[in-house]
Amino acid sequence: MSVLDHAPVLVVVLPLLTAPIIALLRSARVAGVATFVVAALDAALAFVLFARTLDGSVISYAMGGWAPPIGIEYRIDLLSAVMACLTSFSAALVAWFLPVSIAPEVTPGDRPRLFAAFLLCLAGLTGMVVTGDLFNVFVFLEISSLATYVLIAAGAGRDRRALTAAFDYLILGAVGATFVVIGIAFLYVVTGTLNMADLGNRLPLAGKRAGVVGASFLFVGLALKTAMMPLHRWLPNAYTFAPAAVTTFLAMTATKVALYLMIRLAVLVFGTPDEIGRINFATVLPPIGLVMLIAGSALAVVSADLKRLLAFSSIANLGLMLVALGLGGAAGIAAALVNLINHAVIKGGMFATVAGIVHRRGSSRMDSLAGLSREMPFAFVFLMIGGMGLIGVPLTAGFVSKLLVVKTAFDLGQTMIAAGVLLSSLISVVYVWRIVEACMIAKPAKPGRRHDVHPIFAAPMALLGVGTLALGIEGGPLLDVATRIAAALTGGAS
Amino acid sequence: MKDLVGLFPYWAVALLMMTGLYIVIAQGNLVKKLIGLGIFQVSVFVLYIAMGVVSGGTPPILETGFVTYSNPLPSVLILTAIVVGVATLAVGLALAVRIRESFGTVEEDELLPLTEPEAPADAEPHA
Amino acid sequence: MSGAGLMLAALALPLATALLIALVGERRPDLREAVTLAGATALAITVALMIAGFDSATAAPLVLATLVPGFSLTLKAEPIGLVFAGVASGLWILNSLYSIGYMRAEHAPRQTRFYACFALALSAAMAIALSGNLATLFVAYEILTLVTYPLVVHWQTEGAIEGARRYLAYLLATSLVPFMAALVWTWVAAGTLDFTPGGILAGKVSAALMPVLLGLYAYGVGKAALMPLHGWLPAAMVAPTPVSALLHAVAVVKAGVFTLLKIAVYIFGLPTMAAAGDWLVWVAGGSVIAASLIAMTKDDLKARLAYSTVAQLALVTLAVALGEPLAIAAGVLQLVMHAWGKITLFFGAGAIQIATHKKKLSEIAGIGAQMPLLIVSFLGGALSVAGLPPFGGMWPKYLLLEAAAGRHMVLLVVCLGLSTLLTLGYLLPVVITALFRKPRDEDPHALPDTGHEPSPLPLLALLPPVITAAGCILLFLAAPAILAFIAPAIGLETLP
Amino acid sequence: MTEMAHALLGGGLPPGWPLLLAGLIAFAVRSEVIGRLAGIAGLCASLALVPDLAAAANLLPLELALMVTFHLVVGIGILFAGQRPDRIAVAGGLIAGGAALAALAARTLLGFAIWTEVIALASAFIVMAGGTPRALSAGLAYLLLQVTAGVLLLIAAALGQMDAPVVLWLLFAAFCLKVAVPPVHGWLVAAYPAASPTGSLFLAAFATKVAVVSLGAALAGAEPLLWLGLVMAVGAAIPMLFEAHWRRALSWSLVSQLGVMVAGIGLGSPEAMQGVVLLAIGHILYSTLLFLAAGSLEIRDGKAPRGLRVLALLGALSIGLPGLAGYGGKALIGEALIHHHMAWADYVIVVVGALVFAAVGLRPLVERCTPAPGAPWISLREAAATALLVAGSLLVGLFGPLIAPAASVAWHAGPLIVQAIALSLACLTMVPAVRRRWPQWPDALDFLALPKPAWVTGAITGLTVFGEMLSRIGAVASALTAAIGRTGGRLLLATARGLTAGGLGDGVLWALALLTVALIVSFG
Repeated sequence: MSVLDHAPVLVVVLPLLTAPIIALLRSARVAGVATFVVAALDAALAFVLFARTLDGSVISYAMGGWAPPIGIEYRIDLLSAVMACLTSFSAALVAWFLPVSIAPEVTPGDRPRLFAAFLLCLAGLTGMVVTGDLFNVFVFLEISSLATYVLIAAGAGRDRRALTAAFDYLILGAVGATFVVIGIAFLYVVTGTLNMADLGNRLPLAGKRAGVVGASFLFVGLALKTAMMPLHRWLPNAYTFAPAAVTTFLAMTATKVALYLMIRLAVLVFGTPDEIGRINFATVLPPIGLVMLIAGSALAVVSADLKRLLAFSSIANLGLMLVALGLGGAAGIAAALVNLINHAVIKGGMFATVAGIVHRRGSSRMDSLAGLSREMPFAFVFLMIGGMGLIGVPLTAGFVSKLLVVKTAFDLGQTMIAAGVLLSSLISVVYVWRIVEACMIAKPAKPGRRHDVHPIFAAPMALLGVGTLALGIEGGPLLDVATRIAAALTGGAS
Repeated sequence: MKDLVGLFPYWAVALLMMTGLYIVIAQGNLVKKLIGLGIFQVSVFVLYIAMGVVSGGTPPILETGFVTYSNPLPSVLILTAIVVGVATLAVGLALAVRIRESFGTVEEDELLPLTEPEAPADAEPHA
Repeated sequence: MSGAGLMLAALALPLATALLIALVGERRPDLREAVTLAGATALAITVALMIAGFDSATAAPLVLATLVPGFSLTLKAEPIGLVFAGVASGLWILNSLYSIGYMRAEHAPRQTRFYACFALALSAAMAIALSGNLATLFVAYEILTLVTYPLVVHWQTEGAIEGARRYLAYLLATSLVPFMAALVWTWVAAGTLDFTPGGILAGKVSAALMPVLLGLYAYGVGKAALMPLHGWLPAAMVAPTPVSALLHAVAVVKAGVFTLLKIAVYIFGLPTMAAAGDWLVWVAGGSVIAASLIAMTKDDLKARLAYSTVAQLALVTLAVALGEPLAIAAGVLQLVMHAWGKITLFFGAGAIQIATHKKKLSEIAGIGAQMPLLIVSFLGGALSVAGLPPFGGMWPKYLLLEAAAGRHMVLLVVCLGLSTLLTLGYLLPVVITALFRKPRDEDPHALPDTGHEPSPLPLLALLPPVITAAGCILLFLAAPAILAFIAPAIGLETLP
Repeated sequence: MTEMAHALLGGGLPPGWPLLLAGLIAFAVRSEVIGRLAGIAGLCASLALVPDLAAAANLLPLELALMVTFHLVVGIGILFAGQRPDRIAVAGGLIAGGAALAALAARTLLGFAIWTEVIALASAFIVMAGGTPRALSAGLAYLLLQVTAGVLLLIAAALGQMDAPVVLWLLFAAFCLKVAVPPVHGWLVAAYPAASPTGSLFLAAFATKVAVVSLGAALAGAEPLLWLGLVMAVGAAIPMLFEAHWRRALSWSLVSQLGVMVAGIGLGSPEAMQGVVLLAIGHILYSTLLFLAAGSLEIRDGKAPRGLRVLALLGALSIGLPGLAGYGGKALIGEALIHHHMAWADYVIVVVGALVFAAVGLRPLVERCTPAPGAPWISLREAAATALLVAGSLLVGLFGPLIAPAASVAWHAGPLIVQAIALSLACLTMVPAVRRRWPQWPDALDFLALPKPAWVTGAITGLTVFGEMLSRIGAVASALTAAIGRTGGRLLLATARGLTAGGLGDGVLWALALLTVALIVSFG
């Protein structure tokens, strides 16, 4: 029983316990370093989990020795491990430049508490991904949401609208979470168990009506959390007014984990395409996805702030993931997962670059970007790599994800969906080229001399930028992992 | 008729849920929205507890002399849910206070013009 | 140097040149220009070695990377690709020489970015030329669009930004939607994207849907500027002349028609293409005539040349649509001849602009006396593009005539004959106005002389057009050799 | 590629390559002198090549003679150009000469088509070098018509192997254009006088002669050509009579003599064919002489130098006098006509010959060539050129049978007597009484010179109307799509904003809405 055997629970407990300790520290510098160390350790643990589940085995960890279905069981399969890696690696990357990035917004006295909130958010997200118990998912969902509200509110130092953004997100998030709880209640009433795997077996035998009501509530709750249109109104304000570092972390994880839940429950709770009655993804998701792709991109084209533009672009890309999920089957889920990881890397890279730009120039409004290509060439290059990824230019991760969705659609004969995806992805050209023209073509009021990003931002930007290109050039390995996960989910669904 | 009586708790849940949501939707004052949210969450708690009742079962606290107990699991779950509810309320109220300080109001219709998303940032110094 | 080594060098050399140019930067312009020229010559030598050492048996594919299983970046030398690579690398040297003369005469800003993007564009062109499957070609095609954007928007004036925006909108819209749709459809239908002689689509797509797939390709490859999606070519005239030369002659449109040729020969296969291509024959034929007619109305020299390119490219699309080995041979020859002919015209138009600061046909009356050699080479280019002997441009039109005659398409024969006359109709007036018309004082259109006394024509701007005009004549004699080189690849048994 | 390669190289460089090279140099170099020097060098080199060319390409003696005549004309052109600088005309002449040689030696239709195109190009630029707006439109019309003919030839070459009637029709149409057969002869009458005097020398010699000889090779014996030729001979002679401008009259006479040659080709008998080539050579010689006379008159703005009369007289005599260039060929064709029992046609030809002699030879001599007292002598250049031409004329006249075996028939009594009568009658017209009633005015019967250059260039400018229409349609279409795009974009934006705007309450309301929809769908 070496320490690593406890990895499944440690990956959650570590940030959970260190958060209060860091909150009590007086020196902001020490707290910052500690946060990064904890996040890095957490990432290492997650990687251990990933290594262990890579061969397809599933780690089952009974909390406190109580065997499932009574006790809470942490079931970690490859999907959970990959998602845990995503959340913890993102946290580590962001924690690296968090102290420097939020310096202008948060007074040194408050910073330790902010770092604590950051770790709590990490703990909540990782917990949601790792736990096998449905109610436990709700608890971690609430933990991560509450921490996120605090993190967003921290942006008030630069723009007071962060407060209202946080408040809006709180109300909507709470309503969403409560819907999830109601959903869980109905599922529990019908099946008598909260363990997801167990629930998956019992649900088909259970009574139809309650299960259906539960699934509907759960779907709406998760829809709100994944900012599915029309329930997306909290995301643009939250991403825009939160501190840039927080936005980077949210963009890489928040909606992704909610989407993970949808994928996890897609087979267990929500109906398979041929089943009427329960929420049938094949008919519901593609239309909503395409609407998100088009509307999101359209709103991105007209937004005046770069962070707001990228926020709407996230909604658009989320639409693409939902379309992939809607295509259903192993191929659909695999495409959705590849999209999820690729988008996290691309958008993470871009928001990290924006964090660097905001740290240096104080604002991320489009008209303040003039002359960026000359004054901050390093930042401009990585902004471009991200932009090309959003358009889906070959040799970037964006192309691989779009290609997979279109090929899966063609494979399943859904040529209309493929055409819809291709057409609506054209709008992304427009808003990315707005960024290019804002940085490269617009004439700055007074041509400043060359003054690039603060060195601390260099590492995460470079890592994510190179990641965007690497995932674009050698997309094979990621697709292989995703296919294995999808096969496990759909094929071996107990 | 018996069903109607037997289902009384679920009627209560539905009633509470709808009033809570109505307050959140209709009320302009942020604090009142939070109260509405609170009511909405309480309705869920009642739903869980009502689910767990076993007719003739005593509340799930170990006591000598009782044999049948109500299902303890929903009650336990709701304990956590209550904690979560309180935490959300606390954060909500804290935010309401900070909004009051920064914007000088907590009425949503007064706040909307001030928080025009596309307008450039006019951050006030720290409250 | 094995075949694979050469291919890698062909790709890496321009990249390295671009990097070096960026490093040298604005501080030492002469060194930067030297780097460009060195890179260009090295690339030309590499391609020449590849052409010389080419043997279809030993040309093995070289896999660089696999984006997704089944969608790999593979390089493979084959005759048509090498011809395109030869044209692009050969003309790059001349274009670089010309650019140095032009950009310095115009005192252009941001020249480092200009030369670096130029080198990147060539690297993308090489990747297109040496692509082993449709996936690599698509990837390189996209990169070429993006890399040429900074060149088109070079002056960054309001007009340039607007023109570049249209340029990008057309090219990205056509490649991200129809071309990608067609690519994935082929990938799903045929199971592979590799270029295999004889094509991979035979029987894989129903006869009714084949023309639709061909339509997606014909309009997906936006760079072939098939009407009505040709709008980006005139819009790109906002770019400096060396970029127009790159666009029209060296890489961009050539990549477009080259893609159509490869799709016809290696994806559809000629019999399938002949069956599916009927509608495209008429569209391309119509677009040849329409573009020539519009070209006649354009007073601005470069706009006139832009529509001329649309017409000449439609000839290659016509050749592709016919789906005969002879027509494909004509298409490949037209690719080469038009490159050399059109680049001469653009060098000429640019030189006129440097020397006399005049862009309009109505303004250049009587400048021939000042620069006879330039106007003569412009004439050579014009006659080659028109397809008159003794210039190379004649062979593609002659072979197309033979292919059309073989298919008993009388209307097409008339259309081809008419196109030669129309081309003369819009190109000769330029030469005649320059050589013979006296600058009439009371010329209503003549703009008041802008006070620039005509500055002498720098040698660097005069030499390239003369060389390329001479090249047109040499190509007239070399045409049989080129055809012999590509004949086996396109299944051309008896040489015409 | 065998056919292409063969057409291209035909065993080594094409025959006239030194002239082509010289022409290119002359064209590109700004100074006159270097151009002419290059011309002379090219000429000598090309002449040196002629002997081994004869052996290699097994040419007929007649064709060889024609090639030598071409060289002679190039030499005369360069000599005369010294009089008044005309760089483009010299360069064009050299290229046209070289290409003419190559066209004659071409074995395949494709090769011939290629080189006739080059002649057409060079000649068009000679015409345009005239410099006047008339010259420009005539030159452009000339080029467009000749290129059309070239394209028809190319199509014929491309269809070559099918030998359908289509190919014959194509060849017929192409050659009609090239040989200025009515009704498509107007371009010649418009172009040749418009060129500079030196230019006219070259134009008269190369383009049409190569076309006629090749027409002979391609369509010998075609019956319609006979009648077409006769109509052409007579038709063209009429406006010539009334034309005051000497060079324009010469152009009409050129068309008329071409008519005679076409008639000869129509006969098709070997005798007639030799007559055609002999007449071609003879015609080149005497028309060059006459164009020379007209040219020297024009460059002195009508003031005749002393000695011009001798030149004009020699030119006039060599039109029809037996023993000089013009007579041999016409007599042969006449005899061939007689053997074709069309004796009346022979008389027609003789009469036309006489009319040409009178209108283009005698009348200008009498009326315009009398020098004013104290006028300067003609330059040494002109004298040398005349001497060369007369020598050539004598050679062809006297030793005709050497190069054309059948030419001996010209010395039989019949043709001689008829020719003598015709010439003497022609001299009678010079009697002042008759001459006064013989009106002449510039641009006489111009309406006969169809198609007018303005029509041809008009056709092109007419096409620009289509071009305007098309570009307007394009503009409207792109404006329309842009408008649709904008409104679509605005609509899309409005709906997207609708989904996102509104306060907090709307968010929760949407959530409830989605819930109810989900429930309905599940239970539906």
